[in-house]
Amino acid sequence: MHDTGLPTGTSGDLVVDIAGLTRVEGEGSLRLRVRDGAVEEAHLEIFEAPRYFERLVVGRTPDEVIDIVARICGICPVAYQMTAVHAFEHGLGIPIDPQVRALRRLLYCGEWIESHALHVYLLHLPDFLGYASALELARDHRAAVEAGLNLKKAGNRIVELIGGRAIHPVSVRVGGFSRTFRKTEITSLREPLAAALEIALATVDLVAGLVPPDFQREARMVALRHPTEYPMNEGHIVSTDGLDLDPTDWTSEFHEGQVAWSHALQARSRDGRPYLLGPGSRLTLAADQLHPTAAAALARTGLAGEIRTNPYRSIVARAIELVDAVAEALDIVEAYQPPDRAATPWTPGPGRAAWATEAPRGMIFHAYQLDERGLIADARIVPPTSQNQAAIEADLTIFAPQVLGLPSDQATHRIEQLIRSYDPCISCATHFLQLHIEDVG
Amino acid sequence: MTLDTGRFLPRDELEHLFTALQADGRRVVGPTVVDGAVVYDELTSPAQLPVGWESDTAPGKYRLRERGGERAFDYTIPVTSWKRFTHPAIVPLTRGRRDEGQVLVESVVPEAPRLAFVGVRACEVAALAIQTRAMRAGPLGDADHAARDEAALVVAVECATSTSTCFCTSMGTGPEVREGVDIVLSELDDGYVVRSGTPAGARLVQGLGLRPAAAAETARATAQVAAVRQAIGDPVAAEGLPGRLRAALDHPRWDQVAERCLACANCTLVCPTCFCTSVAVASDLDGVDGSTTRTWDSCFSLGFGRVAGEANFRPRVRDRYRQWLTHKFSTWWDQFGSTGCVGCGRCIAWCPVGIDVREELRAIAPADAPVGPIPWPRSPAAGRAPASLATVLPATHAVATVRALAAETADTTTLRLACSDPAILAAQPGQFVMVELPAFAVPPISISRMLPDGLELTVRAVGPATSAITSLPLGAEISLRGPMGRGWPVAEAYGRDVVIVAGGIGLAPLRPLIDRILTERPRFGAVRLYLGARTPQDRLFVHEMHALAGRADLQVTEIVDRAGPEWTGRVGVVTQLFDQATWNGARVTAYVCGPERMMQATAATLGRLGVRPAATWLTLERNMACGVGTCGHCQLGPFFVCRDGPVFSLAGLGDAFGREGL
Amino acid sequence: MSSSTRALLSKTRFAAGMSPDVCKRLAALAEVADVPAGSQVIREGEPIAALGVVVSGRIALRLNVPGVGPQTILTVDDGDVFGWSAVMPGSRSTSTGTALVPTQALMFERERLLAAMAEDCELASAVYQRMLKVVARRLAATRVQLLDLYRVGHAS
Amino acid sequence: MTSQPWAAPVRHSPRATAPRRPRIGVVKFASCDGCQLTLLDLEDELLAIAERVDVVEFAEATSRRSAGPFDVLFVEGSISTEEQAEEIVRLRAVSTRLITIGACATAGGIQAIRNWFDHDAIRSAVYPQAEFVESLAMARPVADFVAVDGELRGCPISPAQLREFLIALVTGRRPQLPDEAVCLECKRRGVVCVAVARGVPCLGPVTRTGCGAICPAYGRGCYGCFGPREAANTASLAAWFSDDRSAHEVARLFSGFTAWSGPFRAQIDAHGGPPGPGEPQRELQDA
Repeated sequence: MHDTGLPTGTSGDLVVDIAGLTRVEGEGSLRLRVRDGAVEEAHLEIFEAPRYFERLVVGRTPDEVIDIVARICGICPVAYQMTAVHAFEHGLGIPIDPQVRALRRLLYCGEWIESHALHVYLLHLPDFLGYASALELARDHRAAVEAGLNLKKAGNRIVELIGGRAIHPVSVRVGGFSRTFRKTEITSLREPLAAALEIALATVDLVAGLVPPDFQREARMVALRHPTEYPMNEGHIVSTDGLDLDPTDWTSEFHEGQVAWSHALQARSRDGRPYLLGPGSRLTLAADQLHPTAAAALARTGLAGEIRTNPYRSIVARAIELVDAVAEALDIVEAYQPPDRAATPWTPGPGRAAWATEAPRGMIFHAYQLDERGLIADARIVPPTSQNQAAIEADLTIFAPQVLGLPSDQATHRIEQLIRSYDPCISCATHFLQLHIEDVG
Repeated sequence: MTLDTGRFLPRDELEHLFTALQADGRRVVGPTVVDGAVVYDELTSPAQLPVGWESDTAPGKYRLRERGGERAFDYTIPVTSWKRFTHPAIVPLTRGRRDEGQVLVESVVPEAPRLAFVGVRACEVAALAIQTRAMRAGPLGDADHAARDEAALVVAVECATSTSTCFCTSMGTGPEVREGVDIVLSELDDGYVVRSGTPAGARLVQGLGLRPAAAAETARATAQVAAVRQAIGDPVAAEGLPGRLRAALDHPRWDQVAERCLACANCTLVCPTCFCTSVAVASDLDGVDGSTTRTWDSCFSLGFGRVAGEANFRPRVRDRYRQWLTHKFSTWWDQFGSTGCVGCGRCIAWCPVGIDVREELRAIAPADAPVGPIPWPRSPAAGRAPASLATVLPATHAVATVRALAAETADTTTLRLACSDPAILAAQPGQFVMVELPAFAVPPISISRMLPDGLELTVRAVGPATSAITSLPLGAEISLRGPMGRGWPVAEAYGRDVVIVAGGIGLAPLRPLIDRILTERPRFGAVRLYLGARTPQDRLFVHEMHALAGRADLQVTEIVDRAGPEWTGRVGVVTQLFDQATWNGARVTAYVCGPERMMQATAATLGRLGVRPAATWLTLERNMACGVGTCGHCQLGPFFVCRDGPVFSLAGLGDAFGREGL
Repeated sequence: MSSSTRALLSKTRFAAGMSPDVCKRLAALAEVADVPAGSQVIREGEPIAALGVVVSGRIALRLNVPGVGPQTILTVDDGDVFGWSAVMPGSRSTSTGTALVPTQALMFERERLLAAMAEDCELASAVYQRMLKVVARRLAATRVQLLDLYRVGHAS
Repeated sequence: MTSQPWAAPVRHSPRATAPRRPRIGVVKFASCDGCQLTLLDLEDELLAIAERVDVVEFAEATSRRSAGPFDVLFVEGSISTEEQAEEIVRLRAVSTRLITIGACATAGGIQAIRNWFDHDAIRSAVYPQAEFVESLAMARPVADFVAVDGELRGCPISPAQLREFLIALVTGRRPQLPDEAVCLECKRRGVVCVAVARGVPCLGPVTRTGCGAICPAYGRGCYGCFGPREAANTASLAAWFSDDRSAHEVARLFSGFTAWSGPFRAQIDAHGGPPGPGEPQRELQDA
């Protein structure tokens, strides 16, 4: 499908047209303008049928919002629920039982494990080994794919137990959860997680051995940072160039703009600079907070530096975070003591509720205005992928020239692989990716 | 065995009773507070009892209140009923394997835990007994229920409180506990008056080494329950209710209650006596390993009355509500000789829109309403074939092998099966078998011929299961359970003329009857066979029937609903073959099988010709899922079609035949 | 030929219960028709010449269904009637009647029959009674046929 | 066909002759990807199923693409742009069986709430330059555009029901997808009814079963993500809710992920429309 039918081999004015990028969540398209072998402009075109969530939540109660925003993304619903629930609790000053917070983090770990295992084994790994899909990969490497599926399943087990189901869980409520959990329920996770930890560690060795395309660049990286834990539910917004921001103040540094070629709003710094979110950024900015087991695994790979400069190494970063999430989940399971009550009672009221958390794909920001009745008057939801868009375009501008000389299918594959390495959650932001390289030189 | 005189168990020694029960090798199940309600769950100590809690119920409302004090049983009826333990929501039925044409299906042997039910109220004691009668009424009885029922020990508690939804007094089931329990407790502020009702109970109580209860204590216990009776009063006029309900099948109130009823099935699921279930099928990806599971179902779900070809006997909510209410309070008497309602009031409290069964009964069958005319006989026996035709009990899952196949029509195939199972080989004309291919639903199929070494089934492919059965290759095996039901009463026609009317596939169940009549030909007078079919292409056993037509001792005429010019035979409806007949109806015994509406037309015509209803035999189709009268699907008024039928006499069915939505 | 028509008529179901007198007067109006298999006795939409009573044989009453061809909706056998609309003033045949086998029928020429019935009330009521029965029976049958009962349901 | 002398069967069982592996496609429209992700969440069966069917189109999982034909096409998402309206018609033409999966495809999804409101107002509220954004005035279920052969309900669909559907597909039996109320599953699980015991409003009695009664089991009322069941008597339930609730609160209860489905929509309309940005547009309610 990737053959353009156009003459190849003739230099310079090569035109490559790609039918579509696959193994990303959703669909979008990419347009490159090339002049004299240099990429003039790279546009990530995003044609998601808009669903207007910012308006759908208007008039709703905070608890309704938690159910609704999950539907923005079936791959990372917990990220949306966590960001919203923390925002409301912070905005309305609702204290949270430490065990409830621990369960929230356990739930989030579950989603990280599920999402990262999905991306590493089902979406990204086939690129490195030259397969069209994990299903085909399984014909030659069944054990590896099965291991990945078991790892993924362990993540789903957590979300199913605490949330009721793996996708769009139902238990997260403002103030806590809709029910309490007996210790025996939580400890039932011990065994699957112990097995998952073995797989996660093996995954690190597997992906660290993969040979990435040669590509170096210094990106401006942004992530949350927490004094005592690896960034997930909370933290300050920090960057590789010294930014340090309260998570509720996202808007003071960043802003969302719209571009003609996209249905997704593009976020940049107010000075127009793009920034990169995700596993690479978190490892670069918070590696010192990794769980010891994960820190050791990272050290073994000796790839901390490359993870920062070569986006193709993001698969290693995800593997490290898999170890971290599984190890943390195990610790939480061991330490769990049932809270006295499922949720802190609270009364609806007016105010501003904002928060940022770390979705598997990177920082996610929500801000809500609550009216006198405590209903949503206005909302701002900024998913990771719309923040990463500009950075991805920037990287493509640098990277594309390296592959323009290659036969079209190889060029395409390299570029697809690069875009995949950001794990764009296109269903949060975008649809169907199509690469046109238009040479105007 | 009635109860002995009481002994006294001090409150702080209740622990000892638990210990004694556990020492008896039993897990204790009793009341405890979960999620804001009292439920029955496994208990390890009396500390888990709902001490100091009382509950309030009203239509659609249940609230638990902390009232303090040390009494553990002042709550009223909890949402859970004991059927969760005697008749669990999900029970494995069979495991099956189908590999390279070889089939093995076996029943899953029930495992019955040794339980002690603590805190069983009078109405629940009655419910356990009623359900036991229901689950043992069939030709087989329900092995799983029997095992669980027998393994349980019952420690009852006499009610000291009541709530607005209680009406055990009207149904004659409480509040006093008089019999049918191993032990009964009456809770007083400082302890319990303990009486035993069985040797097992007596042994346990003896082991506690208790002093006899003082007269004052016994008196307080008696006064306490008497006060409860007083408080409840007599909200339902139960006397004569079965008859009044039977006479009210067309009451306008059914439509009014259907406007409020959600058909959500909660009333039936919380009911301690409702026993209806459905069978779910599961299999692996290759359809090699299959299993069937029995789950709680309800006459309120649409699928409950659905039969092959998507026809449904209870499409409207009105029909479903009427089925439930009349079954509980009326036809239950016909089926099991008792009320189906014990007056626990769960269906009132746990109805999401607060429909009050007592109110509906007052509106539909008030005390002063006329009783008759009774639309069907009080006892199903009247509808059954004579006792001489005792059902052969379906033994196990027999294996049969496909020896030959004949395509009868575009969608109907006759399978000739070799089978050595003695029960199946002893099948009577008109009986059916449950046909199981692992991974597929299990349809009831009438036997279309008995053979010395097997049988024939004539199957119309109307769904995946029947398609799979009719597509079996030669040599393939299937599993049969049967024979089920009551067949054609052949002896009824000795010395009389015989009229056989068949419509479409209805000829299949009549074929073994024809075979039998021919082997005993001299015992019968004139034998006339009237065959109807949709088109010439839809006729069954064409060669065979032509051969029969050639016989001097048999009259065979056929007719089709419609035909092209190539057809030189008769065209019209089957009744036109005999509606102007001159034979003497009084001498005739008639056997009829076909679509229900066709049988109605036939029955009417036969009646005009003087054939007596008691001599007119029909076979009905309903949703027969278990075949032995325990799943409840195939109910028709007072009858279980699978067990009391499928063959009925017109007289036996009475007004139940052809009544819409029944 | 009156005596033979009378003999034929009297043994038909149609004449059952008819007083010998009336039977005689009716038979006097009849003519015997021997219809070879395949030939038509009435035609859909055409004026009816005569009322027919089948003595022996079988006649198919058919409607032509565009695209499908002629469909037999009813067959009439010994003692049954065809062309009943003959006794209705100025009406036409509602179907086409074709003999499926060599058929013998008694034919009552329409004008003569109507004239006779106008004269003879006893005869008229005997004929009309029987016509009403025939029509009622066919209506009842048609209702059941309409339900197309054998189409659905019943796996066995 | 009159009865033949005893002969070999005309038809063959699925296992007697190995059938061609069915060509399966998975496509999406306006949705969150959660329902197609459920396929990948069948961790234990995924590879075994993949060996028994031919997954020819599933952009989220494989780079192999196909425009059809499909023996079975799973369609996720609601139709909310012109392009989608055209694409679904094309897909219907190349699909033997078209199965809609999830609340968006079967009922319009949460985004169908906008169907009650002024589209342009919503669009310009989210996008500074609304002219760049194209979408239809309403988000609607697939069945509003093409014939649908089957549906898996839910937001998201249930893995158990998807597993049952796929096993039934490859073994040739009818999938068991009951249309009864959530209450049956809830009571089978032994969950205490949150509506009766705690007065929590619950749509379970009028909602199609299949989820496993998750919400009541987790202490919440059912919010109807599987949509209305057969004979859903929403009028009676709404009347019961109205005893201690304002009309707006009653409408809110039905304004979930299947709000646009008939029986729920009827109660939303009867109680003043769903909560949302501004006043509901009356004329839209009859659409």
